[in-house]
Amino acid sequence: METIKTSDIMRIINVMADVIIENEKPFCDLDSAAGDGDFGMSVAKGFKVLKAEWDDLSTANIGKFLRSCGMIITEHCGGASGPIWGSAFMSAAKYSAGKIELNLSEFAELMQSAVDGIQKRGGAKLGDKTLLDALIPTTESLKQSALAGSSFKEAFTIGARAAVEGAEKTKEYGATKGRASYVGDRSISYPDAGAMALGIIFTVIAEKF
Amino acid sequence: METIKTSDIMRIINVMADVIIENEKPFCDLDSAAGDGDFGMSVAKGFKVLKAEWDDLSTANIGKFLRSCGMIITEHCGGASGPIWGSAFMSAAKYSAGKIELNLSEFAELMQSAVDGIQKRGGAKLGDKTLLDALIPTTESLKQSALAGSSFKEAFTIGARAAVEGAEKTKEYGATKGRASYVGDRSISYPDAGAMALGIIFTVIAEKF
Amino acid sequence: MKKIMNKAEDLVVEMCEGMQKAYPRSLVFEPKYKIMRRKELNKDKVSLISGGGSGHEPAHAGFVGTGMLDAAVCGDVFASPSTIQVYNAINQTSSSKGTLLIVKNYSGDCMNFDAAAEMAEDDEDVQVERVYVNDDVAVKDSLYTVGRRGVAGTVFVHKIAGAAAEAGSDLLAVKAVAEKVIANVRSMGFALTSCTVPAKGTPTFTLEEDEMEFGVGIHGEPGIVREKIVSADELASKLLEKILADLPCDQGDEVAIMVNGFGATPLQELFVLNNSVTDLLASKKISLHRTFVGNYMTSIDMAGASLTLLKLDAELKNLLDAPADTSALHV
Amino acid sequence: MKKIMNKAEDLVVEMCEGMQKAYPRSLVFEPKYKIMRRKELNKDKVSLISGGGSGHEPAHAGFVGTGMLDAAVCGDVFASPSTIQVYNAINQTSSSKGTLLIVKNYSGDCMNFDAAAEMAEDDEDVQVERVYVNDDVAVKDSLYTVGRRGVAGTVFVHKIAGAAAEAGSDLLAVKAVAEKVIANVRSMGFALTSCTVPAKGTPTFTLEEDEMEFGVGIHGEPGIVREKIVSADELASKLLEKILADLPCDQGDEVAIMVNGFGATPLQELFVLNNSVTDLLASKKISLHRTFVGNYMTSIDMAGASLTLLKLDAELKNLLDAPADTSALHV
Ligand SMILES: Nc1ncnc2c1ncn2[C@@H]1O[C@H](COP(=O)(O)OP(=O)(O)O)[C@@H](O)[C@H]1O
Ligand SMILES: Nc1ncnc2c1ncn2[C@@H]1O[C@H](COP(=O)(O)OP(=O)(O)O)[C@@H](O)[C@H]1O
Ligand SMILES: [Mg+2]
Ligand SMILES: [Mg+2]
Ligand SMILES: [Mg+2]
Ligand SMILES: [Mg+2]
Repeated sequence: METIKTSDIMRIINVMADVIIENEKPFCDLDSAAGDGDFGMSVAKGFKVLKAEWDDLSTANIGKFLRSCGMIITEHCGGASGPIWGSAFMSAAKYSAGKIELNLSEFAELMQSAVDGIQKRGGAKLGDKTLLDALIPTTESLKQSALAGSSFKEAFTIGARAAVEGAEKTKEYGATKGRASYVGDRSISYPDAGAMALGIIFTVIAEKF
Repeated sequence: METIKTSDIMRIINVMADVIIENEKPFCDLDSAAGDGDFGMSVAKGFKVLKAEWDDLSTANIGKFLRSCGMIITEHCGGASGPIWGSAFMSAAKYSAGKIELNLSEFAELMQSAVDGIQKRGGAKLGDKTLLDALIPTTESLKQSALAGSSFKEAFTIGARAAVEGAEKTKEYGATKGRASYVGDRSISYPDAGAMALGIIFTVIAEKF
Repeated sequence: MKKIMNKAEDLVVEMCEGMQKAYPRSLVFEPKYKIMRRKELNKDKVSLISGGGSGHEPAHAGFVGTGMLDAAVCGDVFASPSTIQVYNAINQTSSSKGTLLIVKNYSGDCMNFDAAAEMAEDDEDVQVERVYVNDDVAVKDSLYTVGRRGVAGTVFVHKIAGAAAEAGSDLLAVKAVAEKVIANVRSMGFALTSCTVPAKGTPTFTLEEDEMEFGVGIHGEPGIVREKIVSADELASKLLEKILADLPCDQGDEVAIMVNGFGATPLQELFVLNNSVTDLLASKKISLHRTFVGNYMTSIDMAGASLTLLKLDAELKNLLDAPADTSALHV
Repeated sequence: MKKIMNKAEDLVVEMCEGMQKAYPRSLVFEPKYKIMRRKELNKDKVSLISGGGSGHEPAHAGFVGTGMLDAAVCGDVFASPSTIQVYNAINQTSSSKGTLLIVKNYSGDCMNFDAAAEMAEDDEDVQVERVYVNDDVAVKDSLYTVGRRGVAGTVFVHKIAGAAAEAGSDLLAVKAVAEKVIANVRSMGFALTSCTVPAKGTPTFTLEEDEMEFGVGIHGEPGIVREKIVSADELASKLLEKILADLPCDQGDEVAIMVNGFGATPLQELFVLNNSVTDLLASKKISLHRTFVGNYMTSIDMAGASLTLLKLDAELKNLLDAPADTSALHV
């Protein structure tokens, strides 16, 4: 059965970091419509530190690697993004503690634990107009792909599409979580910045995998 | 010999007030180029009060009338304009104390005393880029007209032209008095607001006389 | 973007250093975790920590000092400080009486301050309580939302909880009086211009020459409605109406108010607004105990202002009037 | 024009009323002559009066209080108060020790304060002295000009003369120490935007997005040169260079500084500028005794700032450190 190794996870996170850093400004713009315009900066900040300290990250196993990423993200991502992305990584790290490879089904469970971590910290659910509206559909799609016996490449491509669709749908929701909630119905017709960002990140990860 | 009476002086001051009030904004604009943009407002403020209290002004004689104008102007014109215009009126009032008519030569002397009052208060001289650069030429022109035996109407027309020419010339001076002095040579090519205003005021007075 | 700055990424640290250097007798700044704290800490009083994104100066570092905060944790512009920053602030100012975190109700701040409190409580001997300020009546407060935002009313929480802590109250008593302030304080704001986040370099939104945003927060979020600009008197009555609808005041009730500028609005205009507000309160026979006019909780370089009203009882009045000696507020 | 106001012609009075209503315990405002004065006057100390055009808030009314001014006379926006206004302020605050007028060196202010002093001295029993503050090094000081303008350095004159008066010095001693401050204080400012005079409604000048005016005053006058915007560090060094060229300071000299905002520049940027200035002074081994950062002498809603440097000796240091309790400055 196809599995991915610690080094594959490292490559994925590396692509993720690059996409986030390249898109710092566009991600800020996404947050300007109904948020406070700093989303791109907040996430990029942590991922820049991650890249800078890349060589010092633990590579002993997937769990240790994700945990060392999570510590940096928690410390250096600003705003809501620090605890959200930090808890996602820390929670995924817990799931993958000691593991050096994952099959697709396990990878989907790792994503599910990231979702759980975010929900435990921030209390949002599907439809609250947060990045969960992209992350949960991707996770569900990965689980389906695992059941269908797809390859990682196929699963990532379909999973990214689910994120993009989920993000698009946030345009229709009045926000309840995060700053977009403060403008009430005026946030309708603007998508959620975090969800849109995940759509873009997952798409590039799938392309480069 | 042609003379003007208290009522003529009152008509002249009334026209002066109307011109100043009508030109509040343009006079401010003149002061914006190298000054602080408030000249129109400063003078208009006093002359609006003058108009409002017109019926209460003393009309016993020219001196008393000008003195009651001077008191209002000193109190209500803002900025430099209060003491400048106020001292002009108070000084002219002193010259005309008890008088109920003036011939052209006496009128020119009254203007001279206004010049003296302004110079005593503010210390400026011809060429300092102030309203004196319009007022002094007018006063000199009135003295010449008196010697030449001109009518008031003729004298006012030529006197107004002298004010306009004097004001135009202030474009060439770097300012030394007033706020224009703070921008140094950058005030060159802009005329002095007070001098330009006197040119306009005297022109209308001459037309309506 | 026209700002007095060097590089955007250095702005927060340079600003904090510049502040500490202005008040070297009373403040210490710790750049690694961007913590501004009192030079002399009293280990036998409840420690008060607040903070949040930067861009609200003088909040919160300007309220560090006798009778108010012990430390302020500074995030990046409009971004909550991280969990690790807050955790370090708790450790650096720990006291025998415990620590109260005064958090403005934003998901980012709540998540970071919560996580930091959990981390600190996992260590031994540290007792950490939290209050969440949510005074902004522009935002609907319901079960289905994250609730109202915390804005300028937070300064009243700093002041009153700070006075209680200074007076020797224990942690639960300080928390209780902070919650009493929160229950009795409401704010409403409007913007005449957008702010410009330094790292972004362009305004977050744009308004026509005759437009204002009514119901804005302090992070450049658009408000609840875009309207034509109205006079100071009308502004005062719109603001007060919104506040009193949520926090009814009767004749004879005593209040304190804060007319707070958002950064680019001069004191001249704030005093004009205060004149209108004060006259309105007098006409409603609401008794005005104390007034604050100035820039307390800003939104970078936004033109606009907010009105905060705090309903007082004898306890709150005493604590509001108690001495405070900070760089931005002096009683 | 985007301003919180009612009618432009009512602005100054509404602003002053709004200020007095914020500080009813310490201030009295007399609307006929627009005089803001202390509620409790001490008839046995030298009376200090300042004032000038409005639009510089908190100057000057914000400095009325213990240890600083007894009265501030408020002109219209950017226009000197009238002779009659100043004359009435002298009468309303007359003391057995006489009165010192602190005048910013502008022809309008000088003429009106001079004429008022002459009027008051024509009455019996009133002794009135005047000092003219001229700290702005942007302007050339020569026999052929009206001399330098008075700008933010005026606040140091208020503070130090105020402390001397409060300590019981006689009129000539208070005047002498005020003149010592004037001899040792210099300022330099720059604008990032023009201000808008309320009655006019449009900006006095316009700047491109990458331009600043260097050497501006506090009345929206254009500066001495229009330049490209530079970093905070470069601004600090340009300002300081201009000041030190006129007021040389050696290693070990002690100074106080004021980083003053012009109205629309937020505290955030002023602290960044202060950081740059403070580092520069340290590198020159000039010793910094006390720092003031904030909006003290504004130019309505102009974005920009000025730097003021005051060279100190033991006497000035003591008086600068003496207590002051006013709405805008607290020591
Ligand atoms: N409670 C939450 N749970 C999950 N995601 C959230 C939550 N609140 C906000 N977010 C996500 O965070 C993004 C905003 O991040 P950021 O701009 O860094 O935070 P802030 O709101 O503090 O400025 C939103 O677009 C949203 O996707
Ligand atoms: N010392 C002076 N003597 C005569 N006129 C003067 C003097 N100083 C200024 N002025 C005149 O006053 C005008 C400016 O008036 P105003 O704008 O009211 O005063 P301010 O300079 O206080 O804003 C100038 O244009 C000039 O003509
Ligand atoms: Mg954001
Ligand atoms: Mg002028
Ligand atoms: Mg944010
Ligand atoms: Mg003026």
